[in-house]
Amino acid sequence: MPDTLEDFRAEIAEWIAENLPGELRGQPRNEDTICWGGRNWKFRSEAQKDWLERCHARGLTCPRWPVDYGGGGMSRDEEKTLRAEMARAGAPSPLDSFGIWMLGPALLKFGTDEQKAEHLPEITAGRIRWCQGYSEPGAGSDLANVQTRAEDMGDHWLVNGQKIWTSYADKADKIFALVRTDRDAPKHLGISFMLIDMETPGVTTRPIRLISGASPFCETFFDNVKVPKEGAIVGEMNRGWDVAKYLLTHEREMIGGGSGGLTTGATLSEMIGDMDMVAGADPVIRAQAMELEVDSLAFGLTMERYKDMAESGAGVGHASAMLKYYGTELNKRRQEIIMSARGSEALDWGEGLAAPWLRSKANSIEGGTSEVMLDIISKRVLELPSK
Amino acid sequence: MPDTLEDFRAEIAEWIAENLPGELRGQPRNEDTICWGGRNWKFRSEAQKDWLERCHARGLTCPRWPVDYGGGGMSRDEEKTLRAEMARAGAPSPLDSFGIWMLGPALLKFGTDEQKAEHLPEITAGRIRWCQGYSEPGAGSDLANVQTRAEDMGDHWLVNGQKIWTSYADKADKIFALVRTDRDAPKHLGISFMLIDMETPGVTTRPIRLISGASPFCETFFDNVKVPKEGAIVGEMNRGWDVAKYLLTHEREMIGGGSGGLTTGATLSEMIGDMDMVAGADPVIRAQAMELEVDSLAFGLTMERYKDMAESGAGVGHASAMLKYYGTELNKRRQEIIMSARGSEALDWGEGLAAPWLRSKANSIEGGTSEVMLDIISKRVLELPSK
Amino acid sequence: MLRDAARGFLDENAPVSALRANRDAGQAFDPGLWREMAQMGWAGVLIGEDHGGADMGHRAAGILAEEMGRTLAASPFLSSAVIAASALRAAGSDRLGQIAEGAALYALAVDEGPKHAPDLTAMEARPEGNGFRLKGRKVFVADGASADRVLVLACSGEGDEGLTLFDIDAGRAGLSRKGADSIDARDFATLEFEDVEATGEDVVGEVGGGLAALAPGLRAGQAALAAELSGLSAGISAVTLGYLKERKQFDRTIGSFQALQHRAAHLFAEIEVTASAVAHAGRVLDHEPENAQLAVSLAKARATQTAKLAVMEGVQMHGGIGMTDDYDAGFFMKRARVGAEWLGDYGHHAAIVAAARRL
Amino acid sequence: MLRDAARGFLDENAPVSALRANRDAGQAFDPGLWREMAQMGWAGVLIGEDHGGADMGHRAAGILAEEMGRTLAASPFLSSAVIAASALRAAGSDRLGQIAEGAALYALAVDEGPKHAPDLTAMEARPEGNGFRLKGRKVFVADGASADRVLVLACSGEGDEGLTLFDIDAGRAGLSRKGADSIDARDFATLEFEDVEATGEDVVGEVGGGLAALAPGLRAGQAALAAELSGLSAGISAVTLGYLKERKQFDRTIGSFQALQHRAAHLFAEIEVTASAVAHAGRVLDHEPENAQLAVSLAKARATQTAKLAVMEGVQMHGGIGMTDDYDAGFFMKRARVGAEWLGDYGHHAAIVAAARRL
Repeated sequence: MPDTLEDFRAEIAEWIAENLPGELRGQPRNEDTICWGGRNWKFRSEAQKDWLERCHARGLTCPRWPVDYGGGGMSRDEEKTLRAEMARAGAPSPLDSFGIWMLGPALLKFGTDEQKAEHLPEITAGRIRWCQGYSEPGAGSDLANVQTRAEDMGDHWLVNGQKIWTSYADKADKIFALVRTDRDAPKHLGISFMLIDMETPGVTTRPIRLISGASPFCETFFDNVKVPKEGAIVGEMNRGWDVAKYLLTHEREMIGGGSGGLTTGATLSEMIGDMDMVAGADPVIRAQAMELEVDSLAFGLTMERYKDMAESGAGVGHASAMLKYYGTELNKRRQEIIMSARGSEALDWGEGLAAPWLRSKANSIEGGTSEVMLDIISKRVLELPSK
Repeated sequence: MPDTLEDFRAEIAEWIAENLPGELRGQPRNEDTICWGGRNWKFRSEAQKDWLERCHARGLTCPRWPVDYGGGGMSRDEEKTLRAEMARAGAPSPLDSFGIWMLGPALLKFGTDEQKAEHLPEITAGRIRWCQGYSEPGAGSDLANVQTRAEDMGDHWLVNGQKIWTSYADKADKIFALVRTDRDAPKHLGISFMLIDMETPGVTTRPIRLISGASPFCETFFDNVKVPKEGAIVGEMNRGWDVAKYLLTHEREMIGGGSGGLTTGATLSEMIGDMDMVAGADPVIRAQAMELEVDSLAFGLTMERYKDMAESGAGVGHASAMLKYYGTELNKRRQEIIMSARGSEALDWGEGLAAPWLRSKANSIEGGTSEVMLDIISKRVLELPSK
Repeated sequence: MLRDAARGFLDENAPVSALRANRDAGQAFDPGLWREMAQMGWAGVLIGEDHGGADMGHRAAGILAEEMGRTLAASPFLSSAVIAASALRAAGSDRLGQIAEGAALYALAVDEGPKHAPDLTAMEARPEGNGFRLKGRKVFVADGASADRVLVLACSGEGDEGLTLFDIDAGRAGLSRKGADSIDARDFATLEFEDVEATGEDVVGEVGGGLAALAPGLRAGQAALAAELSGLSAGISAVTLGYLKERKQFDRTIGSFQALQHRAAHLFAEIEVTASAVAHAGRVLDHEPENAQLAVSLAKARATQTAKLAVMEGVQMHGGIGMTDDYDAGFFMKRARVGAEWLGDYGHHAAIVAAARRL
Repeated sequence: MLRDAARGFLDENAPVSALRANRDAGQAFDPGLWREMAQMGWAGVLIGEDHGGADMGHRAAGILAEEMGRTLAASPFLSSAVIAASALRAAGSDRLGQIAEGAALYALAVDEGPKHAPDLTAMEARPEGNGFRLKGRKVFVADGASADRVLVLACSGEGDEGLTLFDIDAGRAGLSRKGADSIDARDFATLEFEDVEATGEDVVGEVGGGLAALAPGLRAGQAALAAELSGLSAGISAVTLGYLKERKQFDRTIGSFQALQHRAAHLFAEIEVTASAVAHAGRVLDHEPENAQLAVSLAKARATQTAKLAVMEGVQMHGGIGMTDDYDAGFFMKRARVGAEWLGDYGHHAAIVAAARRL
């Protein structure tokens, strides 16, 4: 371990300079360049493959995970430094996955040593791609309303039911899912957090078409799926809700902050083009764009402020629901204004403006609706009474 | 009675031409010109007195009330024609009063013959000025939360308690008030609609100063007030809530529609002045003013449409809550925009802009808050469930 | 009565699922449906009886458009039966009979940029011999790819008075049309004019009087489009209210959550206020057409905003299901956006209102 | 720590009731309170130690202003300790010591019309002999009636470069002051200059460099005013939340109504987002003052809007009681409106942000 953060920074900068393939430097982050990994992953290029392998060997795919599982064993400050240097070098993320974002943290907190040893190295190496199975048709924001059930058949669980909004389920190797293991218990009890291989007979997926077009979302069906009991459940039996709640926070930060999201990085001005040209002297669009810009800049500062608070250990707690709420509503406004400013040309699918506009409408639904976020703020942060 | 509406129109136009004192013609409607009547009323001019007496003699102070009580005995269409002719001639209302707007309708629907004979002629002649005592400190929107109590003392009621928001209580001769006559009954029962003379010992008033300055509102205190039982209660004992509910509709229409309100009649453009001068090239104020103007014009058309619907007998029912909600919120927006457009000059009390701006904030509170209106719409009009 | 009849017909013959079927089949509208509409007199709603029309007036046309908006019924109604019929009627054209029959399909080619701005028309109408040569590009032409004839505004001289409106055959040499991949799955096309010939007979109204000739058609179209958007708002709102009353979450009907109730109530208010402006625009067009622009622009501005609110609340209140293509909410959202831009957006019409009110 | 100390002091010595007492007594602020503030180093918060200041910087000044906003504490802090101190410090004035002591009270006389527009200054500074004669009117001068000295911007030549900033004694011959009947019960005055004499020694910065000389003061004032409005929003919001938790209606605590909860939660979000912009503006002023205008305007724009929402929700959620003068909500509402206009309104600052972002 280097003695000081500055030594670490120098060391990592040098490592990046030596190991980052030139063609990856500064490439835009989008569906065509992201590396998701997994059994069936086809690398976009040799460079992508090399970069993943080198980063994995150096512990950079999961910098703060223990070294034993292929992580980097870094401190919070070291990870921050690493990210800053990666950004400075224009280096792409070597690996993205729900395993890194969601399952890993859950296993590190709730998993047995055997579970950690089995799954974490596969995640850090990008060998297994996970997807998440929480939502069910008819449940909506009420995630605890789990109808997919797992019956105890002695040596295995027999799983039947359906999940919805499982991103990339058609491309994933395994799924971590909430299933009901006790049908008589109260709603939030009786749920377990279960790991299931997507290749198990009886598991099928169907992509969901959104109003904005094709999407990574799927429906996932479980039809008499036999799951071996050994290591199937993470955390306590029937206490899967605790695990899920812990992870929801992660998901929220991801969507609200856009850290895992795909953004073009274009400014509003770039998206609108010459305001005088497109909107003429229209004070309505102009005023909306001005207001949006003011709010967006201030929201960006708020993201930073909250990140600093979180990193300084001050803790932001439930107030992070505010970031999810405000950030997603802001993006909806942004997309509306772009559509409005670009007028009729934006109404052709081919212009590429309509799909992100329509897709943005889901921002305030997925990962906890705006209504749920406002409930959380009013009850947990403002401590308004329920009666 | 004239044979046709056109005969009636000609007749009434001629009557107005002959009887309306010239100096009253076209005078603005404001606190200095309104005729409220009452025991202590001081007429602003001989003309005001003459006009009231002539109109009363002709049944025009309460055109649709029975002739026996000093009303005009007119049909709905005749009244409409009368109002049109009065407006055409620039004639002021001969008499305004809560007796006409509120108590009269209540007595006509719920009163005994004795009560009608005692009170209605005094109202139509402008000899008694009434005020309304519903709200109590701490009750707010929950009007049924009546704490003022009337104890049965055999030949009289003993009234103790306090009312708030009693407009012009310091100038009124009598009050119609909600009092609790059964303390053991459920909240909405056990309330009676009581008539009390303000000169009774124990009744005192105190004007309320608003954030916008002096106001006609008062607090009214009842301290061991003895009210003779004879004719004191309108409608059934302990069913005063029915009477109050009936009257609330009247009040709402008055405030939402502004028919009884004092309006300058100035357009937004007149209030703002030259937009280029005051707001310069500011697209924000300009856009807000444009949006307000669009919404105001459309709301005006909606008022007309609802009035037509009501007059055609189609009935608007609870949807009238929408008029109260939308109209008052619109006025708040209007006042905000005027203040904003007029900039620092509007911040001096002397300019006369700040008081109506601040006063407008009460519009969405008095006569049923916007929140109560939205509740009514969602439950009664949209029939959204309560569970 | 007209409304009830229209609603009954459209619920049965043109529900949202019909639009979906059109889209999936790649067709902008169903010609069979349009024939039936024409038989009911809808194609001739604004055409005099002397030309075989039903002559029911603009308020009636608005009621039909509102009902079409409610189910998102796709048809050439606005382009042909409203816009073209109104412009050609004012000009005394002899093609009204064909429109009333539903036989002639028209498109209005006016926009050249991303925003509606007829007075900035740059397309050339170069005088040549006894006629003109049209050269330039028109975009966002509703029903442009499927129309038989096109009303096109072009520059035949200098300044405002240099604009002329032509009524030409869509098959004329030099005119090429390219359908857009429109988000609302209807027919919006780009038209390229490469020295297209036009004669004096093709002129609608006077040479140099194009804006005046266009005005009756534009106003009528804007009012009917406002009505369509008003109906669309009522349509998605009804769907949403139905969902609020059925759907259960956290062991409660979601319509019982007060925060949603207040938003639904607010939306109701906006829809009611817009409906007044729409009805008023139709009546003013019927009784005082020359003074109708304020009323029409008021209606279009209001309807645009209300539809936007209605579809956004509709999707959000439906939650995830509202985002899926299997569900209807998206169709309302897309149509609302197209309707917002077509024939002038919110700012365009609000500016007309503001100017009329000296703001 | 600074925040806690300030809050403790202000809660005890300058609650809203103190502002009410000032108003009822017809005084704009309490000189005794200001002396105590000065003794704590607040008057010298932006003045170097060499002049007896505490030199704590703009973020610290913002924290003090936020806390003052929370209780609506009335004092000459912004005019003297922030605006004048910043402008005079940049110009190397020798009057800083008096400001740091709290002895010299300053006012900034810049506006001439209903909107803040320093670059449109028309007031005359006519060269005469070795000096100038000032002639014209300044309006909306904060602390203008009570100040000892006035910073005044006037036109000494042609164009933007013709503006000069003067620092003159408020008692100078020809200068008359008339206090406004301001809705927030503070000192806003109209100043009439009738050929007031000014010498070269009165010039702050360079002749013709008035806008540059004023800039540090304006930016600092705008940032601190934004902080005050941010604190005001938090203040009225805290009062409102307390009411929501106490008040019962329809047999329920009104804070349990979901519609109010969601609005309170939304307000919380707006307040948090504004607080970020305010903190950022203070930090940028401390570290990169020459590049601070975007950050400052962002803070002022946000704070203006948030305060407006906070006071409107505050009054509405309190219901009738919130409308009475006996209650504090009205004081917050009036101060928010005055703060919205002072030193540039929302549109003024949003336009600066938009221009910086090429919108």
